[in-house]
Amino acid sequence: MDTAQTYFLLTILLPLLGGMFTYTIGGKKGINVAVAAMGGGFVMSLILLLSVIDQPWVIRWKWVPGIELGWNIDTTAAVLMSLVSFISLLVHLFSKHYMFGDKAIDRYYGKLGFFTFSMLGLLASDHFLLLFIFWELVGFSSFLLIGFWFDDIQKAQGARKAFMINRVADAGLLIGVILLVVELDVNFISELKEMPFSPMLQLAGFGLMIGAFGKSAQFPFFGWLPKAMAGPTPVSALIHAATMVAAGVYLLFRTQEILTPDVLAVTAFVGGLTALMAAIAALTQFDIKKVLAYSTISQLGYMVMGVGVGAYESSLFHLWTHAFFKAGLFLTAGAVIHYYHHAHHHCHRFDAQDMRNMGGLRKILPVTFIAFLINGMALSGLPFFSGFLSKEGILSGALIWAVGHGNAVGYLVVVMAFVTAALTPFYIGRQILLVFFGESRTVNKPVEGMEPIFSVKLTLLILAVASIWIFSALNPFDGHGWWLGNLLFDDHVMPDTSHQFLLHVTMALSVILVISGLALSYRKYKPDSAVVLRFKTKQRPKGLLGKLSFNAWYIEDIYEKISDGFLNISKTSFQIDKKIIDRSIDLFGVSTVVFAKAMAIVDREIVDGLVNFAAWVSRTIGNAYTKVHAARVQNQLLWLVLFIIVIVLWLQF
Amino acid sequence: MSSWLIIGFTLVIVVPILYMIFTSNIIRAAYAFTLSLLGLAAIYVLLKAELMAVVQIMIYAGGVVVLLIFGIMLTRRQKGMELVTLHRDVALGAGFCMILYALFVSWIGESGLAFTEELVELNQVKTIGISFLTNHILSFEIIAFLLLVALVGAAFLAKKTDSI
Amino acid sequence: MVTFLFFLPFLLGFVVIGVYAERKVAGFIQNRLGPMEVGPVGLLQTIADLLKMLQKEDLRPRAIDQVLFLVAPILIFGSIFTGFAVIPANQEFSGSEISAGVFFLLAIVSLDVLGILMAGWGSNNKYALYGAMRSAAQIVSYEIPLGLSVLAVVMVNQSLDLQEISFLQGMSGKYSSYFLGIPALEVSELGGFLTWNVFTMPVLWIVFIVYFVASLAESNRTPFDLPESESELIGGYHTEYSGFRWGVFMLSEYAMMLLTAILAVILFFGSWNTPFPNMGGFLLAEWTSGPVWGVFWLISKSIVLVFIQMVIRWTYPRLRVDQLMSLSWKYLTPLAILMLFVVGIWKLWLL
Amino acid sequence: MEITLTYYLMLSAFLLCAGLLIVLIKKNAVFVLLGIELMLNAANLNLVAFSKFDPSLDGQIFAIFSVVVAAAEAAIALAILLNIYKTYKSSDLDDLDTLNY
Repeated sequence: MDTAQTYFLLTILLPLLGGMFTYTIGGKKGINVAVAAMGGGFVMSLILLLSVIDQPWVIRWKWVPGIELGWNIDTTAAVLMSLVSFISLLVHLFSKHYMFGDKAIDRYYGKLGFFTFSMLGLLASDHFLLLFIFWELVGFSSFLLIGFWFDDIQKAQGARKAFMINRVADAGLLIGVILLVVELDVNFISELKEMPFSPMLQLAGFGLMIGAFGKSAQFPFFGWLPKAMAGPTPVSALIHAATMVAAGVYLLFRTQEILTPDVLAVTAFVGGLTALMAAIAALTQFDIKKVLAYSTISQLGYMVMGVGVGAYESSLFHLWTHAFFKAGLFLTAGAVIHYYHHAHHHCHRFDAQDMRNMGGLRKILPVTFIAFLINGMALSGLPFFSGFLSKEGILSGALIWAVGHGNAVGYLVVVMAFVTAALTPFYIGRQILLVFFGESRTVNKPVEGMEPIFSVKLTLLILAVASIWIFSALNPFDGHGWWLGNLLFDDHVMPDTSHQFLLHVTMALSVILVISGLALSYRKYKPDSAVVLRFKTKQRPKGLLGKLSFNAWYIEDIYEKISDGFLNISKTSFQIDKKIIDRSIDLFGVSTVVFAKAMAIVDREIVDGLVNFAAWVSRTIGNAYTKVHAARVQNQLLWLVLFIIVIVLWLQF
Repeated sequence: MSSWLIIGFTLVIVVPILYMIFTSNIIRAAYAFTLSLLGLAAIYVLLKAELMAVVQIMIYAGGVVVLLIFGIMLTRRQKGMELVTLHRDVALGAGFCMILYALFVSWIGESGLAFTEELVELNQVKTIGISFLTNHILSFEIIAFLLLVALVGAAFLAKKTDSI
Repeated sequence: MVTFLFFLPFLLGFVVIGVYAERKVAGFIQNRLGPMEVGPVGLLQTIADLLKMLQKEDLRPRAIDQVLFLVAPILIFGSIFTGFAVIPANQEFSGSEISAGVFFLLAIVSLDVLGILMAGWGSNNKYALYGAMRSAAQIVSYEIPLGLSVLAVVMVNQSLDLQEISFLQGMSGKYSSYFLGIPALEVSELGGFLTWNVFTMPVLWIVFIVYFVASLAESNRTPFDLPESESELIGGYHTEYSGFRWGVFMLSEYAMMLLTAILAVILFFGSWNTPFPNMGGFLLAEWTSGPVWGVFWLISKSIVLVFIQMVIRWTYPRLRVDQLMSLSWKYLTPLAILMLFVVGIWKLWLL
Repeated sequence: MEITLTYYLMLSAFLLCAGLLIVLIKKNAVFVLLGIELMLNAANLNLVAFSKFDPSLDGQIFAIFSVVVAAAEAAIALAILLNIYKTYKSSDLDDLDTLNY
């Protein structure tokens, strides 16, 4: 085993082993083991990153005769692996506080380790089959995590739904993988190259796209992500921020060389559409985590769109920045929820995630507030924050793409992207205002000293600081200035200078949109405004658009209808089967039996009769003959003696 | 003296056999058979075949007849019914056997096998024992094996289960 | 004829004394006195019982098979008594001179099975038949270890003639005898107990135990008396007999005891030879040998064995039928075969 | 009266014929077995009688063998008989006619 394999195995196995150890041993010490192992895994991933900068590592091994599987760790994979390890480490740390006192905390850490292992394996796998295996492992371990509180039946059902929707999309991935491996003989991701167009390739591309959509919660499949909020909040941070949902984007990014233009176009369009729809849905949510969930979907839409329009390096950049600020947002939301849980621990029916109950947390949780604010600004795309940089790249890429193609769909995508860019600051501003400003709408006497302990604060602050522009690029206005970009994408990062004008237009437009969005949200949701006051009565949004947004375009109801439809179809076909097909078969059977009865009579009376007659004849003859040589031993002996005498006499005389 | 003894023991043989032929009581027939066997043993003694006589008593009278009586008792023990057997084809059988006996007698008369000289005394047990283990060792072993196989087979056949 | 004249009266006397002795032994073992009323210390008790028995009515149930019923006791006693014909009483008188003597004895004694079956069948009584069947099965089974153990002795002495076996255990044998089978310890001149079979061939002690157990079973004594177990079969094959005929059965039982004891003495304990060896100037062996001494030694040694039989009868409980059969077939027979083998090897290689 | 070999041969022939007669005319299987034993004894008598005039005593040896075989035969025959009795509830040879039909 050479160094590469050792580093790699340590990186992916340490989290798993730590988690398993915790699960086996249990107790507080075990948790420390899991966290320590995760830390070790993170360090190992950094070492791995440093060692693959010059030369990617490709590890192949024979699986069954004729099939080779393999790992491929290039800089992209290594960067993302260290990102995942980092976020996971932070989540481990945060959970120590957040999950404190849960009776199944050892199981929680076991699942966390398992999930981290699956995700790292997914990032590192080179062969499509291996990728699929880890893809499924990720889905399964996320199911375990989401359904962590499985004794609450609602949460268990949420986990099941999330898992099932994933499975539906995974069918697309499976089709794509099988087509690639079997029909096109494309086995290894690291060996992908441009291929001539063929219908099979197109089909495979669509398959991969559907799989990616499922994992990244794109348009038809995005219903599962809000459902996944049933899990513990740190899990939401882990799943939504950096890891599982990024898998789809990562897949598209990796396979974009073989994706056909049609697939890319559909990808771009669906990405834009998802971004817009999810942003609209996020506008009216009251659940603090649901807002973030829809925002995640919206941001993922951006990334998918970025891949679709060819700005994949910006997509990856956005994936990177989004990982930090979204994880930060979720963890701060977790801190808020934690606070409300403890403030209202005497009241069981209280919904600790409902923003209508919140307000005024700015003074009670100052650190949390600052972290949330910075991360929120990054999300909304304000300059000097990381989000601005990466989103800038995607928007400009979309504009360049639309201009380059010049068709209506392209411009539609651009419009959707920009509208989303305006909606994002609106809903995040609304959230900040509702949660942190004004006065508390339920708790009259603020509970002091609820600021989280140091390790949690550290976690939040690390994530917040990482969202400042300086940690992503030196120039706060250069969307392509990611200092990891040169490392990852060689030199073709800079777009053509001919599009310099478009870049400036994009930048100006987005800054205007962001600021106006923020202003609008302040105007509408500023403390003591009419809308905010109405929340005390817990109203729901009215009007068509409001309902559409609050129910997330009724996408889940559509799922329900579809499944009901399938049920009805199957019931109907069951009835048809039973009433018509079975009847006719029964009829055929009965007629056969009747015919057979008739034949039996013929057989018995005529055919058997002949045989019986023959038997009777021979028996009669036999009976007659039996009298002669009766079957009695002594009679036969008598005959024997007689013949002995006769023979003796004959010899004698 | 010796001749009269022989004739006396001949009667001990013949009379029970005649009784066996005419009786229908199996148990009594078996005991009559035993008596004739003892008579035969006596004849053997008079023929200077002491070992043969003892073997006759030991195996026939002590073994085979006990087995036969056991067989009779086992087959008829349930009911208190009379232990009788019927005769069949008496005339035919008797006729044939008489003819056969007549033929035998006529042959024996014709054959002239009438040795009278007698051998010197010798230790019969020793002679026979040495013969068993020298000239007739193969037959001896085979007969021993046959006996073993027959007894095992008989035990297997007669055991209670019906799985034959 | 001499057998008839000597053993028949002796046997009758022995039975009278034996029954009395048995009662006294039972009393001794059960810590009581036994018969005390008739005569001094109850010496005449058996005589009185005998007189009573002889006066009894000769009962014959109607449903019996007359011939078999009447012949059975005679056959039993006859066969056992015939066994005495080959017993040598002393140096002078060697019984019937049959070269296959011990073999003949075993053969003729095995005929009493027929008598027992006859009695059981002839009585036409369920219990009698069960007793007879059990007894026959038992006797036939135990004949095998008995015969094998006798065969071991026959191998040691290389003769079937009881008189020759007797001579070989004294000072006047054909061959030299060695104490414990070791050639260095020649004791042919010393005589006495040193030349007995059990001492010249110590393995025969085990053979003797096999023989003794089998002989107990042969004579239907406790602990092998289940053919006539009173509590289960109300007397077994002699249920229907009474009076003198019953007395004959009793006589046969005691005769069988005595016969097996005498045979044991002849085969293992030096027959009519004296137990005292010549010791230097004290020629004890020669002083205590002679025709009269021979009869005395034979009878006295036999009576010691009979006494042991009685003690065993009053000490051990009765065996079950399956235990009885498994004792014979699973333990005694294999042990006897093994001993036969050991004795053969000893005889071939050591002597 | 001189007893010669002829006498024994006649006796033996009688035994044989008597055994044959019993085999032929008795219905009970045990009886038939008795008859067979009788016939075997006839043969033994012949052998022993002849061996009286033979120093090697082979006749006696053969007779002993035949006695042993007779014992084995009786054991087997009785076992078969018991089985037949168990199956047919009869030891009458004429009842054993299953193969007749």
